[in-house]
Amino acid sequence: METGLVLLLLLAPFVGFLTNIFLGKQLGKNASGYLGTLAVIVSFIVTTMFFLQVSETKQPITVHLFDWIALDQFSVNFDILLDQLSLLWLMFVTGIGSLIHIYSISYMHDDENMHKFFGYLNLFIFFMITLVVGSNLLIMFIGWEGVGLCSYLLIGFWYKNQEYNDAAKKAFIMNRIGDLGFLVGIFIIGYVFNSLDFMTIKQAVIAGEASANLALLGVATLCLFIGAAGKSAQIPLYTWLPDAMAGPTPVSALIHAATMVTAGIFMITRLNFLFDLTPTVQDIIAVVGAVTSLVAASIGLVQNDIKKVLAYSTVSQLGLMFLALGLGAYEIAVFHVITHAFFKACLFLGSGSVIHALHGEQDMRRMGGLKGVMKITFFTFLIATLAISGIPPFAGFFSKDEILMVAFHENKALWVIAAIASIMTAFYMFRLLYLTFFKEFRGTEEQKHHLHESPALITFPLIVLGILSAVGGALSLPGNSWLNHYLQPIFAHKAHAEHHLDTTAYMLMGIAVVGALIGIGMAFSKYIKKGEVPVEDAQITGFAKTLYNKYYVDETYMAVIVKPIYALAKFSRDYIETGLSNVVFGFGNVTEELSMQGKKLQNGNIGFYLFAFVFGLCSVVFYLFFLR
Amino acid sequence: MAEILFYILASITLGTAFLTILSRNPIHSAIYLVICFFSIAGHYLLLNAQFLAIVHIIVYSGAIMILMLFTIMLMNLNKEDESHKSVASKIAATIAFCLVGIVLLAGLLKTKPVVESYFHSGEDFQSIKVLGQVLLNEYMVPFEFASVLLLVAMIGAVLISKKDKQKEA
Amino acid sequence: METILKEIGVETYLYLSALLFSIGVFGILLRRNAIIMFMSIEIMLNAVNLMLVAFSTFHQDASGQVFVFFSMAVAAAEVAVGLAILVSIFRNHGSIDIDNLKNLKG
Amino acid sequence: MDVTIVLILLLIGALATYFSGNALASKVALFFSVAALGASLVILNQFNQGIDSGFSAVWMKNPNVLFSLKVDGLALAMVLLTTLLMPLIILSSFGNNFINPKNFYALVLFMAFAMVGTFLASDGFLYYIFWELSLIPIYFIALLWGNDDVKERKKAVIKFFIYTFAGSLFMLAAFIYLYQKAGCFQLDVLYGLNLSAKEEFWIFLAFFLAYAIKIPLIPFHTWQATVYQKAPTVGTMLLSGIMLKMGLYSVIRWQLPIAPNAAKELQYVIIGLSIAGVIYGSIVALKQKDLKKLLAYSSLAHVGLIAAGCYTLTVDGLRGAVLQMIAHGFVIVGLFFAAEIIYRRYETRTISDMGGIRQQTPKFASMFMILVLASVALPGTFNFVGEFTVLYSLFTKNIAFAILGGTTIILGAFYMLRMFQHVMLGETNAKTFADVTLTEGIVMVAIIGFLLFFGLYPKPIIELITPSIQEIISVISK
Repeated sequence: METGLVLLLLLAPFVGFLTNIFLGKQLGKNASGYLGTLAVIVSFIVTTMFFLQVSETKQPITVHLFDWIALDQFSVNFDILLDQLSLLWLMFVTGIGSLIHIYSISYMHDDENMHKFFGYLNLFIFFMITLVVGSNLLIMFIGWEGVGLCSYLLIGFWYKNQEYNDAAKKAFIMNRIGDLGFLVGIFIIGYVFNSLDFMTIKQAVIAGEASANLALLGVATLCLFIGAAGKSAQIPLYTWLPDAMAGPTPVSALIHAATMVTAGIFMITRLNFLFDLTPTVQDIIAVVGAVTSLVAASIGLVQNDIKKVLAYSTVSQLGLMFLALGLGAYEIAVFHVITHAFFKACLFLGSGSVIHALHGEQDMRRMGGLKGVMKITFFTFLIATLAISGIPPFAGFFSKDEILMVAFHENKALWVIAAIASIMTAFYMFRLLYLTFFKEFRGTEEQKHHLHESPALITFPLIVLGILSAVGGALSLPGNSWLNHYLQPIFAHKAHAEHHLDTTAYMLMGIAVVGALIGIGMAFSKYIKKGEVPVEDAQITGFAKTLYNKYYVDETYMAVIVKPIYALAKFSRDYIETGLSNVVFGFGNVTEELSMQGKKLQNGNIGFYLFAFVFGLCSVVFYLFFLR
Repeated sequence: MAEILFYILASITLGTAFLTILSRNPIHSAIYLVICFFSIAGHYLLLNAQFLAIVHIIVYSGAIMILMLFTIMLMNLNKEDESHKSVASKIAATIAFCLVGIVLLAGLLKTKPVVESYFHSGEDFQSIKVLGQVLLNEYMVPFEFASVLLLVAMIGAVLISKKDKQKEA
Repeated sequence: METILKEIGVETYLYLSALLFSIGVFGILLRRNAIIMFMSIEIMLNAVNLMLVAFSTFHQDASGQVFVFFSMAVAAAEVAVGLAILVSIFRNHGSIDIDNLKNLKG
Repeated sequence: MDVTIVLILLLIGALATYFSGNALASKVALFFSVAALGASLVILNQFNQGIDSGFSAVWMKNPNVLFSLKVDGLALAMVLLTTLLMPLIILSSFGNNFINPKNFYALVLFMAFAMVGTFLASDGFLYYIFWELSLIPIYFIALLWGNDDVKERKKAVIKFFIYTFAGSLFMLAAFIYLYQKAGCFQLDVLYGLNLSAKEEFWIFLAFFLAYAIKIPLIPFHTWQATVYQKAPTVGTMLLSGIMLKMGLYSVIRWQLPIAPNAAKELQYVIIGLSIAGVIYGSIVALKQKDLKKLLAYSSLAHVGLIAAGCYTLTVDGLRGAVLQMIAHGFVIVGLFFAAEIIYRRYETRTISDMGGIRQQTPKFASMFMILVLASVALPGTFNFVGEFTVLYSLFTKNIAFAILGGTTIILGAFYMLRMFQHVMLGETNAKTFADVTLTEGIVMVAIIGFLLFFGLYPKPIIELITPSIQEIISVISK
């Protein structure tokens, strides 16, 4: 029974994928859209059943499917583990997934390859489920790479545009850099524990078997963190995520904001017992997270592409989550993942709605004044923006506040960085809101003529996500956290001590809210009061230009890594290959040259041959008789 | 007695051999060679190999030399028309001759002389009868091969020297 | 008459045939007329034959003489074919001077 | 039924193909290749039941040579790889028009015969003969049915022939020396031979030269790319799919157990060399203009990793190497076939002349994509199973090996996706691209199906090869 349900959970999206890929064209657009959506909803329903069951029994469910890879010291089986963490993750993956599928039915309706789009989305959900429910690192790795593949396919969905294809390729390769780290981490863990199974490792850690190999485990967790940084777009592997906005907007919402990019956080949370053993790596994670959050937020301040702003905001928020992870506050990171999934999905879908209304326009300088026309979009967008800015009582406030609070207690410097990033977030999010929805419309007359509110299939997910963004904070209210209790069993150590609502806590909350309000106020004075519109690309100067060009990180990577590799490839192809080839031919040439010399002896002069013969004979006789 | 005979024959052999290679006229060479062959046949007789001596005269002096003479006459070579070789090659040839001669002789001189001198058991080993038996018993197969070889040589010679009809046509 | 070996020993025959052989070599190197070269080859062959017969008598073994037979057969065949080749060369080139025959030059 | 039936079927198949005439040749060849596949499946069944399907008979008294074929899991896996790929390779050529097809297909089957013989032979002399025998058909296939300018092709093919042949001669010398010591060429006897360290060193080196050229490892690889490019695609498939594996298989079967101490001494050097090949091959592949050449360099990179796995001398390393050999055999055949499918339509192998194919034939694009992904060892494909195992074994040797070898994950994705982007994606190509035909589809689907199925369920293959690998390891570590 359980096996059947698990298979249903896992395979429903896969069947959806197969049907859409092979029969999608025959089915027609609507049918393929609804079919794809249905597949995810089935998974969602099954997940809910399991979720309720596990919430009650508190017993994780494990299912053995089949044997997979056998190694000398241990073997890896294809097992499924449904525990509190994976079910929680599945809930919002399939839940938000369903909403975004619904949204896409309308959004992608005009695309000729809509059935493929749904096929890929289903495949993504399938791999995401695999990632989450795998009972060992290697199955997680299947999902891990699988979602990377889907990300590649969906970023490059409009494959006729080579720039999009470049973005897709970049995403895949950057992810693979992380994957190598992940793989090495897996090797070390397998080597140390002789198992890749989460439960087994956890038991071994609790039993203290790991203490002999702490240095090695430090390397392992560092490698795993590199993997997580690749997937979750942390410094130095974050540059793919903004480029990934080349994909259709629902993809950005689902993969590049709500679910896939949080896989790194999932993995670290899964292996929290290992990371707890290696505090140095935790420090690294915290610092990287904080710096990423600040850098990405600062870039987000000046971007004019609506999706790029959201992308940098995602990177920044992910940085905050890693900060929490690094500080050992896994449940807070998970909390922020969930709230972030709600409001960021809402923001992306809202921006998609705007882009849809403007027929593909993404530049905020060409928007404005949409508040009156697109009421639902605006309202949900406003809620999500308030949530991400950390205004109570919306969801983002609670999760972000907890992160800040932990940071404040652990390390003041990190707290300052995170707080600045939060203020910046408030600023650029409201900048986005003001530029898009307020003042006059700045696009062409024709666009203005066509402005309309999106259809119900688009607004429905917006409303649901808007509501969730508003009330999601209830999952983990300060002082009485349902989430902490729920997640307790998956942590090796006792969960991060809940903060009492003392004076410091209230003061910190106050500071956070005031900070957010300062950011909002700055945006208000700049874009509403003064009515400024960001200048055109060519006129951007000074530090803003550096920011606008993302600190030239892409260019640096290009110059320092990609170009030299290309140069090396070219050099190897043109010189080393020919050189080696010439060495081989050299043997042949030497032989040929020798024989050319030998050929001269063969001059056709019989007399000469006879002389040679006679001298040869004499020397043989001489040797035989006189030298031997 | 035999010793004197040997030295006379030996001097004829060597002298005519020299004359063969030195005379300008090929016909003269051929005739000197015939004399040389006869003297070799004489050596065979001295060694009591009568049958071989006769065969030698028949094959060499008879068949081979006649063939050569015919060829010379066929080609109309009976005049001294050989172009001069360069002096260098002549010197080289002489040096080579001396070298071969010295090396061979020196080699032979250096070998240990046969300790036991010749002892004749009196057994008959080289009469025609014995030879025939050896040839057709022990050396049966090579004998047959030799005959095949001669046949092939004959056919080959005919084929080679035949005028190419197609070419003429 | 085989007492000859008692009187002069087999070595003398060796020297004789060695000298004869050298003369053959000399002729081959000296002359360029193909027919004379053939004759030189015959001289060399005979030098060897002579030695074979001498040893045959010395060892009282007929095998040596049998070899001489075969050698003669080969010589006859060789001369027949060789002369035929010479004739056809002469027909094509108009001379049998070996210096003109350099078709096999590498 | 013993295993000679497979050899006999292939040999008779070659003859029958030759005598069946040009019209029937391809079908007769296909029939016999399928028959050989059936026979090897029967052998597999017998093997699983524990029946020994080996064969042994005295071939020569002096030297002491036996015609002996040994069937263990390892040899059987390689034989199955060959007999599975043969029908696919033959089927893949159905869209081509060769001159003299009877000669062509007869040579192809003969090649299969020689390769199967190489995998099965357990007598050094017999093995050597099969080893060299396989060189002859591929020489003619590449020379007579190849691409491009005849002169260039000749140069490349003769270089290939002489190069590999020269390498093999060192192996022959090693075998002769071993015969002097052992008095026979039997594998088991050679395994048990007590050689001094110096002897082992030289024998190891002689074997290494033969295998390094065949596999090929850098810097002995210069024949590879040009021959792959010049040979007809069937020849390229035979070379890359199976013949390379002869070298790797021989490392496991002959080189390591015969000279284990030298292997232990030199393993780090050779693993280093192999891994350098992985990185170098990947980097050179990046900037290739010719599709087949690019695939050739990718093959260089992959076999480098396999070789590195072999020389770890661990169960994991050897097992991963064998798994990866099989996986690579399939995927590279599929990729070369994809190149051929494009060539049939566009008559070009230059990547810059392609692009925009996906729009015209989404089916082919999907299949090609899956092959590309399998080639970069995406989890879920069979290649991942092999690559993971190999990398893990490298890790147990030294973490640096795993990291450096693991760059294939990154660089492989780099050049393969770059290739895919320029070949398949972009604005729709002006030239029409006819959809894949039935035979083309069958071959592609069969390969993809194999890779995906065993990617998720590699257990049967793992169980097949593991006992013999453990046996070899026990010989090595005696």
